[in-house]
Amino acid sequence: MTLSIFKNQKNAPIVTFEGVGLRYSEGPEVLRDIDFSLEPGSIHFLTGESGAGKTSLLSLMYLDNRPTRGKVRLFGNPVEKTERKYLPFIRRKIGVVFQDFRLLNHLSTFDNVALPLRIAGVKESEIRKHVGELIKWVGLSAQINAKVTTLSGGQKQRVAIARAVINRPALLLADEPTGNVDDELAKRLLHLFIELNKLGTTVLIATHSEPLIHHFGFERLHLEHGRLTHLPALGNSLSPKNFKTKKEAENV
Amino acid sequence: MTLSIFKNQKNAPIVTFEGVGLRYSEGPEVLRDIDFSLEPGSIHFLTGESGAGKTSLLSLMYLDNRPTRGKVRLFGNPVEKTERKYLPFIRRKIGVVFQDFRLLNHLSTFDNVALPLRIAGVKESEIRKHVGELIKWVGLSAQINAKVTTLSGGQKQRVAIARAVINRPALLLADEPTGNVDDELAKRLLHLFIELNKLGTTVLIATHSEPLIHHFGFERLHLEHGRLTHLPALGNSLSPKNFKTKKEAENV
Amino acid sequence: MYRNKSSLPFVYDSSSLFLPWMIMLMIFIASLSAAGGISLNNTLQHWNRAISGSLTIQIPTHDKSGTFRGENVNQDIEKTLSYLRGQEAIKSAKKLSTEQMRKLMDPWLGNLEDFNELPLPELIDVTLNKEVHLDFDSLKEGLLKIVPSASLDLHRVWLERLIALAEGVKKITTLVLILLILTTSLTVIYSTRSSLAVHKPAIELLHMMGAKDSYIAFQYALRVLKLSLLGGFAGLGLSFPVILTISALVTELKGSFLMSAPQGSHFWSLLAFLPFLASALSVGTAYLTVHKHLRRFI
Amino acid sequence: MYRNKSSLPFVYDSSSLFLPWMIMLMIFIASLSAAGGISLNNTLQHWNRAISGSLTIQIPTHDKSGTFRGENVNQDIEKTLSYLRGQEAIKSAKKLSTEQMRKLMDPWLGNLEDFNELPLPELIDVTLNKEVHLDFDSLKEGLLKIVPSASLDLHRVWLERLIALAEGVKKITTLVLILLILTTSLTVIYSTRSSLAVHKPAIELLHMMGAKDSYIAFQYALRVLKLSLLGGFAGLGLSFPVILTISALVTELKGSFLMSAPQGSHFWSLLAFLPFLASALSVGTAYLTVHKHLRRFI
Ligand SMILES: Nc1ncnc2c1ncn2[C@@H]1O[C@H](COP(=O)(O)OP(=O)(O)OP(=O)(O)O)[C@@H](O)[C@H]1O
Ligand SMILES: Nc1ncnc2c1ncn2[C@@H]1O[C@H](COP(=O)(O)OP(=O)(O)OP(=O)(O)O)[C@@H](O)[C@H]1O
Ligand SMILES: [Mg+2]
Ligand SMILES: [Mg+2]
Repeated sequence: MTLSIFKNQKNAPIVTFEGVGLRYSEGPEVLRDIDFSLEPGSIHFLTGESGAGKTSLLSLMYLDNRPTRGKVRLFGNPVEKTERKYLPFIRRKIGVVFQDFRLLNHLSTFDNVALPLRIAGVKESEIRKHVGELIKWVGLSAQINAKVTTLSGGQKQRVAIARAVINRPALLLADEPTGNVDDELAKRLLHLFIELNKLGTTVLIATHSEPLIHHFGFERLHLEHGRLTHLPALGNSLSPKNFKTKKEAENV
Repeated sequence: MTLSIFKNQKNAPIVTFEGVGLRYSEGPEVLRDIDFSLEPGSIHFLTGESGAGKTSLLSLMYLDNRPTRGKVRLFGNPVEKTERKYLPFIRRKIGVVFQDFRLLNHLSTFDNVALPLRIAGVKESEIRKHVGELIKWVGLSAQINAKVTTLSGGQKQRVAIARAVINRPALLLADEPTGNVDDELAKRLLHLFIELNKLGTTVLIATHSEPLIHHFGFERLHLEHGRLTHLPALGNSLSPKNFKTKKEAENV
Repeated sequence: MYRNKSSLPFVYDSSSLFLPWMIMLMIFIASLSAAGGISLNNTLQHWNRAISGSLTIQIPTHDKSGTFRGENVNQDIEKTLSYLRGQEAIKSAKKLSTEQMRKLMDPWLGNLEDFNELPLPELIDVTLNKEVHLDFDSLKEGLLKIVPSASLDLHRVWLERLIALAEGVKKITTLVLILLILTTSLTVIYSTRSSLAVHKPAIELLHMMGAKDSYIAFQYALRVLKLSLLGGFAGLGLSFPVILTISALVTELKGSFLMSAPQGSHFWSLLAFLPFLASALSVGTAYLTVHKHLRRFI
Repeated sequence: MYRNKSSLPFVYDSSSLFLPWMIMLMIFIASLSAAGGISLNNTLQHWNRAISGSLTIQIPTHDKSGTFRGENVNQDIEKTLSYLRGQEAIKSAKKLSTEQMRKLMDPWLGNLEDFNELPLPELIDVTLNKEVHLDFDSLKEGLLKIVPSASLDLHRVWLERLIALAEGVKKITTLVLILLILTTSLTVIYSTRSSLAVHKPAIELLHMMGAKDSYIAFQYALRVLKLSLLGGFAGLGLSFPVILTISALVTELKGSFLMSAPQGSHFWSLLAFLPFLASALSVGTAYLTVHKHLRRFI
């Protein structure tokens, strides 16, 4: 459903930043002169030390902040020119794993994961099918009806991941999605993103985990004091090209 | 101040668990037959996969939960027999880094770190001195007066760490204290714990980070489905014995 | 589009707990005030009718020593009537029959069995011409020149004072009602705002997942609707027995004191309408407050 | 020990916003009720004194045709007095002087200039023996056998009814006051509880860092103190002009209608005391609520 809109503009970049800067009310610019674009179907890591601006950069893409200068385009639309009433529809095409999870504490695992579908008005019967399956995939079947406050740190993180991918977003932004799980589980979860990427989703993953960066070796956007550099892939077992080729093969 | 109380009982174990089990209201036991003790001045990692019960085990030590069976002793006192009015004084000897930080969002970095001292009634002039120094150590001087809601994920984690160590606790419990920072910073932060350990603090660090476990190679308490095993140190650069020897040398 | 399971954690709201109490109190006081106000208003109408547009003149039937004045009385009445009919400000004037007098004095003297035993003065009822201003003092002076024994308007003085008191009470009742409405609105606004502040993280999250403003505002409005209807009917239920009791007491006095209790289906349906009015006020306020607040988000 | 920077984020509390409004309303209504209640109470005392323990008997001075009855009157008075003095239920009985009569009738007939011109009956004032029950009907029967022209107790009937109404109003005022106190307490309890729920994470944190219950309860109590004093004095300020206005109106009526306005330093200091009373109530309630709640934590 969301993908159909996306396919119409298949060839345009999903995200474009042109000379973007961001400063919070008082204080210095935390992002400076950011220029880049994400091609449809690409998958990247976003790296940089603590406080470099990774979350800030992602927040410009999930529309939690507006740039203080420069231009941001999402799916070809310049964000600052889009009328407020159309924003919900753009937002529904973006899946986000927040660094601090942001689960709704009064709801169960199931209801948290189902939230994006309910907001988008999907039928309850379909919701039940898809949500159950995904929760099983992230290993939380036993906790499906538990309130999220009773979950462990790693379990919450997995709920956050499941919620971000449940409606097959056209753009997936994951902020430190594996900080609370061990490397094995982290790899399993990233494979979920790769699956989605194969179906056409553009993926950007902010992470500190060197084992993961080395293992997957996607191309990297690297932030240093608010400035962006584009680093090539690190030595790895799965080259990003593999995914692109697979995906492109499927799209044909 | 807190250390003086601790020193009186130098030879008794700081923490003792005897046949401890924990179950949350409904549901199965998440901890079973836990037997162990932490000697004064020891330093351990606590490992186990997501949902194994690490946070639950720590929560019994920082008195957020009571065991459903078995006995827990802190500083030699059986917890279940201690009168409620004495608990605050036991709690003030324990420093905790929570997995989800639990900072007070309406306060600044400084006020969050100063909180344990203020609760204990330390003079404001002393607070200013110590807190500023520690905040500098964790690299947050620039954010000292910022509200913690404006901090990045890794910055929040560092505030949580600073708050846990500010009053030189006799027992330090850290739950995934480096999930949001890169390995370099993580090592630097763990050195803070090691410094404290040298001064006599007993330390227990729950973590998923294999690079850290390998690098420091402390002895490990390992949880699997709620049961505890004691694993020997992994190959490492700093053996736990080193610290014990150093500390003991200083204490003499 | 709107699920029965709210995506906002209202459980932790103060508003869920105090709004019904607040509205209950409001409706209780409002319905008592309404009952009192209507009753007072009716009473005032009676009283005003009793003094405005009319005037009473007494001609004593006995002189100061208590001797019956006989034919002098009728002469004085004739003189008075012809004087009055010459005045522009006076529409008509006529002597009251014994029966009329009894009726008029009833409220002030009780159901006097031996009415005739009191040698009361003869009374002349004067209807004023409302279009012409009456100079009461010069009228009195003129009359006394002709009929020195006449006296004007015994009860007018204190009835006027009583009316002033009642008007004061009425104004205060209105003030209290206005205050109540203001307080309710402000309460709803503030509690909605603070609820929005408490739930800011949840609301931001819903927003970032593509929820429309109306989705969130609707959840608030629904919540406030339930709470205020609950409180409104509780308050109404509480006020009914009180109003019925006081009505019974007032009705007792009705005949003898010109008071009237509120009654009739008209009145009761006005009362039953109050909770809905309060709810509509609350819900509208909540909905608009949420919408206004959300517009600040991008 | 207690820093001026609260470690609890009260900013996000509904209670901070609505508590002052609530207390303001409470105090406004409470002080109006207090003024009204005191005034009513005084008035009732006057009225009750006017009917209880005493009884009035009339002996007409003129017969039905208006002729003065002369010596018959004095005979009737003597007969009546001796009859009454023989009754166990009656303590004393004496004829009223003209001056006393004028005083007694004043409130009901206004400041009648030509009092003597009304050939009113003679009045006998009877003081009842409170320890013995009076059988009013048999007393009347017995008296009428001896003095057929006597009549008993003219205004007692409607004065009793007026008293019943006033008593009803008084009861309702008391009810409203009790409701207000209950509502305030419940409001404070509930808002404190919900505030504790909202701040549960922060409170648990403070606890785990070794804060004592009193540290947290004190912060709440302080907060509630400030808020309720603010609201209380606002409400008091609002009620003062209203009370003064209505007092002036009542005082006007005092002479002629046996009413009395509340006044004196006693009354005003009672009013000034209300906000402190409400604050003490709120603060105590908040402190205890927090303590009771915290005892559930380990
Ligand atoms: N709302 C805000 N107001 C003011 N400053 C902010 C705000 N959010 C972030 N900052 C500042 O912007 C800088 C970048 O923050 P950001 O969260 O983007 O870092 P990050 O790269 O995600 O770090 P981490 O890896 O620790 O999560 C930090 O110095 C932070 O203090
Ligand atoms: N308050 C609670 N009520 C019910 N169940 C709980 C509660 N807290 C934790 N659990 C359950 O207990 C189990 C252990 O949780 P715990 O938080 O101790 O795991 P953990 O080892 O810390 O995991 P992680 O590494 O993911 O943080 C989990 O299955 C979790 O769902
Ligand atoms: Mg971040
Ligand atoms: Mg955990």
